[in-house]
Amino acid sequence: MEKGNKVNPADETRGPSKMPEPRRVTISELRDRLKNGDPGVWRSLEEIADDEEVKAFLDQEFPRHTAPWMGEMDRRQFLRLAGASLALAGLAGCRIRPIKEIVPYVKAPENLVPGIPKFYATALTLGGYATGVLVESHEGRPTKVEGNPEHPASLGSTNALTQAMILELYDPDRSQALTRDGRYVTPATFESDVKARLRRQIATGGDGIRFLSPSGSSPTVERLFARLQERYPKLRRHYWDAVHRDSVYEGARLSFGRPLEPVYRLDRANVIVSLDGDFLFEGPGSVRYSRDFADRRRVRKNSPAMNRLYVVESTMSVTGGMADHRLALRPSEVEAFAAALRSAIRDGASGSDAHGAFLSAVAQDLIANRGASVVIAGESQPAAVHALVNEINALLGNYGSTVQWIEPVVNPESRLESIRELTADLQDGKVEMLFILEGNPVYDAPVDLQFGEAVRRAGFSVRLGLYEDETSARCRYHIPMAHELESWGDSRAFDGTASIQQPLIEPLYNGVSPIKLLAMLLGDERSEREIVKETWQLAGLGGSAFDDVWSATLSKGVVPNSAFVAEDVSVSPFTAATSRASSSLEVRFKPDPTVFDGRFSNSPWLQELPKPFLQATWDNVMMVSPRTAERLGIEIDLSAVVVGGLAPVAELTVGGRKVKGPVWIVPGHPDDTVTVTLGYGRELAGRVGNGAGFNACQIRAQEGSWFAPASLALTGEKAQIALTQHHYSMENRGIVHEMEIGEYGHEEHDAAHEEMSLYPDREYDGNKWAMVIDTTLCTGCNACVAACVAENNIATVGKDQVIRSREMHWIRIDRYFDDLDNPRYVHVPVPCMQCENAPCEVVCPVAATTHDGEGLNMMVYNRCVGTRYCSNNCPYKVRRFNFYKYTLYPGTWDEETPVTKLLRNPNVTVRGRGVMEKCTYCVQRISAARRRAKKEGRPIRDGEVVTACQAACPTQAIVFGNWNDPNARVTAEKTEPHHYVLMEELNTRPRTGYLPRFRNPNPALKEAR
Amino acid sequence: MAHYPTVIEPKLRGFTAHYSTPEELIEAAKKAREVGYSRLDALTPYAVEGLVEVLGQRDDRVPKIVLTFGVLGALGGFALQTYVSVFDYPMNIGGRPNLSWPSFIPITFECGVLAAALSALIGMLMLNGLPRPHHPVFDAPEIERATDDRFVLFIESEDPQFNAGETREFLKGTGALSVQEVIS
Amino acid sequence: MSQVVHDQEVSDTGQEQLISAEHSNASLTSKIGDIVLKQPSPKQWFVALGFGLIGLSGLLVSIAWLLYKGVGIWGVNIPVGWGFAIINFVWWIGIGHAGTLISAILLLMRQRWRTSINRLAETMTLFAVMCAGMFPLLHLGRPWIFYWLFPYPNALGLWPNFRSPLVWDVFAVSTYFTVSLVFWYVGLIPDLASLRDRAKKRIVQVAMGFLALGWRGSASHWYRYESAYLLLAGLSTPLVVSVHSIVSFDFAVSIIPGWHTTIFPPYFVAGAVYSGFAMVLTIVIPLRSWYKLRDLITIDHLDWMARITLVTGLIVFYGYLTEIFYAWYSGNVFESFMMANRMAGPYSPLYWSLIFCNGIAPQILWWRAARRNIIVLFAMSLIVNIGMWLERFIIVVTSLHADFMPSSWDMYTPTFWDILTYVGTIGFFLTGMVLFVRLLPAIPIAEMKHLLHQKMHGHSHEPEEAKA
Amino acid sequence: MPQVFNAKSNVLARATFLVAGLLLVVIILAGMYMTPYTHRTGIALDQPAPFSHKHHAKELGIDCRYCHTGVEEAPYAGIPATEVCMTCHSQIWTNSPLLLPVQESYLKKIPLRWNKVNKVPDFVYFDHSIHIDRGVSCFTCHGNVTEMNLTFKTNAFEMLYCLDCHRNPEEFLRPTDQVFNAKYEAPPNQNDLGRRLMEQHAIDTKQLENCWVCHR
Repeated sequence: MEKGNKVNPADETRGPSKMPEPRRVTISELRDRLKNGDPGVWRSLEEIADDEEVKAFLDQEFPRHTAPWMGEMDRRQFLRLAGASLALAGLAGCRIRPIKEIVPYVKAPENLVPGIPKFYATALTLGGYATGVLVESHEGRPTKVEGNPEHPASLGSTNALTQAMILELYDPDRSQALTRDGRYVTPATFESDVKARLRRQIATGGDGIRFLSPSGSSPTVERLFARLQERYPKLRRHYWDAVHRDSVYEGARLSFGRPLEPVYRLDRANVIVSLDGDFLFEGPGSVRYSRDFADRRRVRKNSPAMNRLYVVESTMSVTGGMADHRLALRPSEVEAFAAALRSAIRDGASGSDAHGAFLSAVAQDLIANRGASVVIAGESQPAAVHALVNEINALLGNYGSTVQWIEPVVNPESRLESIRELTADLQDGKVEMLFILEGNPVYDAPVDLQFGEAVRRAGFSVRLGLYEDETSARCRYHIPMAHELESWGDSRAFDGTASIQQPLIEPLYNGVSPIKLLAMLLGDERSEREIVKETWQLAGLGGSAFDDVWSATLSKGVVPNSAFVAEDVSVSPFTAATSRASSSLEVRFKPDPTVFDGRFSNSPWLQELPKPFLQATWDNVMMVSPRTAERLGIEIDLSAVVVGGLAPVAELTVGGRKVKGPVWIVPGHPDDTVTVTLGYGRELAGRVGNGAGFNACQIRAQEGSWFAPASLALTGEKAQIALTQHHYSMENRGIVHEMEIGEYGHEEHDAAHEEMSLYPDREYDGNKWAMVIDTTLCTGCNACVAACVAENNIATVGKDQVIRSREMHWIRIDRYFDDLDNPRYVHVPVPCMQCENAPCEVVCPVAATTHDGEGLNMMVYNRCVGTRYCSNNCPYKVRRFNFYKYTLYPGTWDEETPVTKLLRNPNVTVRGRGVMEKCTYCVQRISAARRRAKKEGRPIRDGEVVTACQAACPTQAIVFGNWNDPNARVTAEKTEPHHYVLMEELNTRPRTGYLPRFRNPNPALKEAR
Repeated sequence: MAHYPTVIEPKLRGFTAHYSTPEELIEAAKKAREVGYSRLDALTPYAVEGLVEVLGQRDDRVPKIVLTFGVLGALGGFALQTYVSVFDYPMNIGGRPNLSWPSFIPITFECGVLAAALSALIGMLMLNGLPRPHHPVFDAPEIERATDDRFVLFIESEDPQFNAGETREFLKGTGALSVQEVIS
Repeated sequence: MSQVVHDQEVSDTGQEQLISAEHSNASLTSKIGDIVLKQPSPKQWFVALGFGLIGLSGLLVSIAWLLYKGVGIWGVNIPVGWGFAIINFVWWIGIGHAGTLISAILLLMRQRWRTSINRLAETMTLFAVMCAGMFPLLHLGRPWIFYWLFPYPNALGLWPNFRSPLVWDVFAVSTYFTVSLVFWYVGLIPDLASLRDRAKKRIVQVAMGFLALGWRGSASHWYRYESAYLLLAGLSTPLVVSVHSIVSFDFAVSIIPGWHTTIFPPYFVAGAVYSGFAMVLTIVIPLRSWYKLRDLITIDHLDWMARITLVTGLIVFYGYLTEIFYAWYSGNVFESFMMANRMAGPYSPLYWSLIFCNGIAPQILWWRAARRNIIVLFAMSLIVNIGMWLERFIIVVTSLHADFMPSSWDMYTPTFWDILTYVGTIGFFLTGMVLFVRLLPAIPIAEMKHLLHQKMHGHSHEPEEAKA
Repeated sequence: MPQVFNAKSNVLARATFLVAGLLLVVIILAGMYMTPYTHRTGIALDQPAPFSHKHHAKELGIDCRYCHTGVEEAPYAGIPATEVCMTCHSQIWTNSPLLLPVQESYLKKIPLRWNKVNKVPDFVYFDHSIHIDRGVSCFTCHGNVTEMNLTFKTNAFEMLYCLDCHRNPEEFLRPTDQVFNAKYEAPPNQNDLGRRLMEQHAIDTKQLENCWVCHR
């Protein structure tokens, strides 16, 4: 049997814990670390044990810096050192039962019990803003990211990107050695070179030294820079983020005279108005905002009320999809709307313009909710809009209640200004030493700066990055950067709360953290850990009791009360005249919902995540509204029985610059607007990201870095995009029950008409697992999908296979809309329904899928022969089939990449070719909980088993538990008056149920929607 | 059915008489019986109705065998399914009861038919004493026409009434086309 | 032995001619026997064999590639988990039904016109079932553990799930194959004996002799033989019906709209006979001209088969109409969408050509002239074969590609390998048939003699019930 | 001439049929009873060092848990690290040639590479700790290792083997304090005892037969 199924849990998932790493610490030093039993260094414990062995292997097998790509080396390592986790070395043989080896430690690491996962608190950052996470580690292999409940930006949840960062850690395409002009050199070479040059800079006070980096919030990095500044007073720092927040800070300057950072308290808001702000999905704190937003929207017996959301936006965003009332405007029209809204609220002037009814309704609603309302402007809108919004919030007396202003968490300097100056200096040859830390400016800097060319002008350039990418190609030196999960550090969340980042594993690819690099430039020989620790000691953390507080902080993941305090602000009214809306077609830039600004281009998980509203994978497209499409003669029939992914290719021209890409129709998108997402068209992203999509940065100039006048013309070509959903109407099948809040409680759902079976019912005493999903709360953000992929070793299959409708996601988010021009969207997460009368089980010829005593619909992979009959007979089509050996690294069918094996969850079988698979309610977690409970001689507690999707969900729309437990949350949800199951008439008796999609429309706007 | 020793030293085994139509054969066979010959056999290219009755060799055991095995097969099939899904490893499959007998009907039926069919083949062969590639009568001259266009009556030397001279004469008397010695 | 070869169409004298008058027992033996023993094969035979072998090698290649890469090389996906493999399976198994039906049911009904074509039909059954049997095996994700579908004691303590129609299939198809094989072989024994006795070459004698089991046509043997043969026929008749009913359960037992229908068993059986007879025609028409058998497989035989084809065709068409009626009458949203989607959806062209092939075209057989026109008949048989394949395509694909969850709807498009595998099995089938014709008597000799005898003597020995 | 075969062939012909029939049965049965052989039960594999459980566990009376540390809390029982061996063998038998590999491993810090004796089949998730906790003794599955000079496997861990106990635990359970006791003798009333223990541990055989107890 194994022969057919080479990938078996033995040699795949119970893989080794050991990674090759260079010797970086002396045994004696590590011993000391052990002595003071610092929990912070738990991670290095078993590395200590094996350091010598690893070194032995490395030395005898490979010279250090000669392996361009260490996949092969990892594999050998893997085989030799397997067993440090008491697993079998994967000597997959063709013999019936080969003798396998078992390799114990030489010296057992303390406090590590093989087979028992450990969780460590750290933080992961995006755009400089931290999200606190707990990382699951099996024998030293980090395998899964969970949100940290203690952390304000997470509260236990994460978004899809955070989930995928664990894959980024293992990505075999990450750069793996230090190079000069593309050739491998030893770190020593680099060190002497750079130090010599720095010495020469002393004379000029470092006038020629420039640093360029994206937003960062690390106090330690700031401290090190301060120290550099002392030594080189004229040293200059520059910032660039493709997804920058210039307008936020500029708006604050206009309103308060200084750059400030807004923090919203949505849990206090009855009415929320968003002006092009996607606060539920993008930007700092979006996960937290989703939670607060949802808590005021959760319609239950005890609280049958919900907040109201108005969205005025220039694209189709996740937040827009949640709106009770939505107005789609061209980007440049939003400013006028904001101004009108301001005057409507200030002078009660009823809006006279096109959207008068809408506007005055919004204004009234806001006024009626003074202090309990909030208006949010998006970072893509100009400073004027932010200034206007700041004024509106002030007029509504929202400051202090729903809106707070704090000191900026990241440097508020204008990114556009900053990179403009740097480019100028480069062109004037003023830059002698250029350090580019992280980011990828050559790829995403404003195209008209021609930054790539400018970099070549630098006398000496160093790039620190995870990948040897477009930017590295233009620099003298490339230094592999350590992943956040590989290095010490610290960072702040959207509200200023600080976290210490601790490494979960020694750098896989000899990476160096920014801190380490800066320390080196300073000639500071200490370990990163010591430096970070020092930062906080100096910051006076815990005062005299520092050591205790420090360890506590590490284990908790949050620096106690480090959040910034709200500033008192007084708003100066916005007087400047508002700019006119342009009349032409406009292009709207947007960070991509999955690969963001391109930093995740090489992440197969994210590439294969269906983009909200598009359900497209592996590509970015030009989104237009149905009317615009009609005007341009684009023929895509979204109402077809099966909508194929064949998209017309168009050429988008902005300021004379052109880019070609597929066009797709998105109902609800504003007319005469084209939305393009950043992050695609990469050339040096890696095997996965290269060549996917088109590069929007090629038409993104300094002027209109968020939106600009443009023109669109069809080229006549067609391009195939990989959709995961091909039909968007529910066909009146009641898949989502849509209701208005007013209807709550009426026409109680009767459980009478259920006894429809000739057969007697099966009894489920003991645990009775069930799930309820609240469609009112689902924003369609895909966090659950990503979490499921990470937890269950789900394979990615590549664009080609997605086109052939073979994606493997166990939980998917179906999206339906009711109308092309003024659509209302609904999102339905669909995992396995775990039917009590499961149609799939009856038809399986080998009883590979059966029911257990707790009502779980079990799928036994190693029994499956692959008839696919179960999938045919599944009304919900939640089963997934391994048509090929999908465990091979995505996109490349010919080679296996062992390092990715280390990522796998050892408690979930890795499915081989020809096997059916599906959602299991995370049975491995249930099983673990059951064993724990049994040993403690008690029943499983409510909330003890949390499925991966449930844990990740930012809005906590998913509830899972024991239906037989009267006090369980799930039982309460099941008794909600409007609880329903999909296609009840089939009498499959699903265990997964749904709550209807409630809306809270403004009576004044009923007909207008 | 006739019994022949498999020891081989050439000796007279009997006489074969050839006829061109089944009717003549039947006539001859009738006569032979009347005269009192008992160890007779008739070899024909296709089934001739009424011949066995004349020779007194009618045997109706085949249908009984088939019926028995058919029933046994069906019962066995149902028993297997019941044992497996009720006693050996009962499983909750799609909420069906362990003994979901309606689902067991098709296989029960197939098992019955299979057993019956095989028993028909094997039963028929065994009763006919086949396979029997070697047989003395195959040594008779022209016997190959018995599977072509001749209808052959065979009187064995084992027959108590058998007498080389008389028997040949008798057969000639029945209007046979030819009478041959069977020496094997 | 006179070397008679008279091959002219028997003159169309009002009463039916199932064998031309000039034949004698000897002429029959020589004429049929010599195809195997003496006659050199006509060149068409080599051409046919050539095509067969090409197809066969195609089959081998596609199987090798399939086992190496996995079912991913086919067009199947989620939601359409079954594609060509199951379509072809049902198509072949359907064709496999004419054989046993002709031999068994017509034997019981004392339909004397069956005699000269039954051996060909039975052989066709055997090869068709082999082709059919290949597909369920190949379409498995892990074909190398197909034997898990059989109940046998094992160290896992596991058994198949007897509630699954696929397990019913395993039993039905293997039983059907075994019984057909037995039936075919029993019928062959006496003819093998006459070939043994006729053969000149030692090797042929041994081969035939071995297979003939020492048959010598002893009266008592003939008696038991006849009763066994009749019993087998009696067993096969319900078997034929059960097998295709069970095949239809693969669909009817599921819950998919378009599959979950009570009409399926009868209309699948009818369809099977329908396609089976069509295939017999497709094979017999060229064969009788190549081997000059117009006097043994007469125009009346063809006429009879055409009539059966027409009748079963009408039943099948009725099946289609009831499906439409159900969809409307049930008022079930899934059913009605399914039907509408068949008629107007992306696959509608296939649906309408199916209606033409199986519903409209066969009506021509109402006319005697058409039934007795070789060209028309041959064309008709091909159309029916195509039509029946389309029927299975429509049933499998259109039902699955848009079933319950609109979000999961998607298209199914076959790949090169789907097609090659299908063509390959046709090659296999052709090769098998061609070789059979050359190596074994294609027309039952003994039975023909029996028929001849009855013809001469005005069926003097015909039992009463036959006349009634 | 129809007489194609000689007299012997009659016997031959019939024999052929019988043999063919029997063969089928034989193959299936072989499949069943070959299993233990293919699992190499009762065969001691060669190991880097000839470790004797008999000597250590019986003659010296060292408890299982001294070396197999994880067994009570983790899925894996644990193979002792070299240092565990060296705790004693740095003092005794220091110059025994048998111990060279161990010392070498310790000094060179290169792990010993034992051949795995007991292995559950692939796709099976087995947790030692829960079995120990419910009173399943080491010796129930591993045989009486305290009598083995060189360690070998006593049971083929095929599914049926596991099911035997999962279906009728009462026949095997011990009081939890006897789990590590090699000298323990099952009492005559084992089944009553077993049933009592099952109640005490709330062991539900219905659940123990569920696929997902072992396969995930």
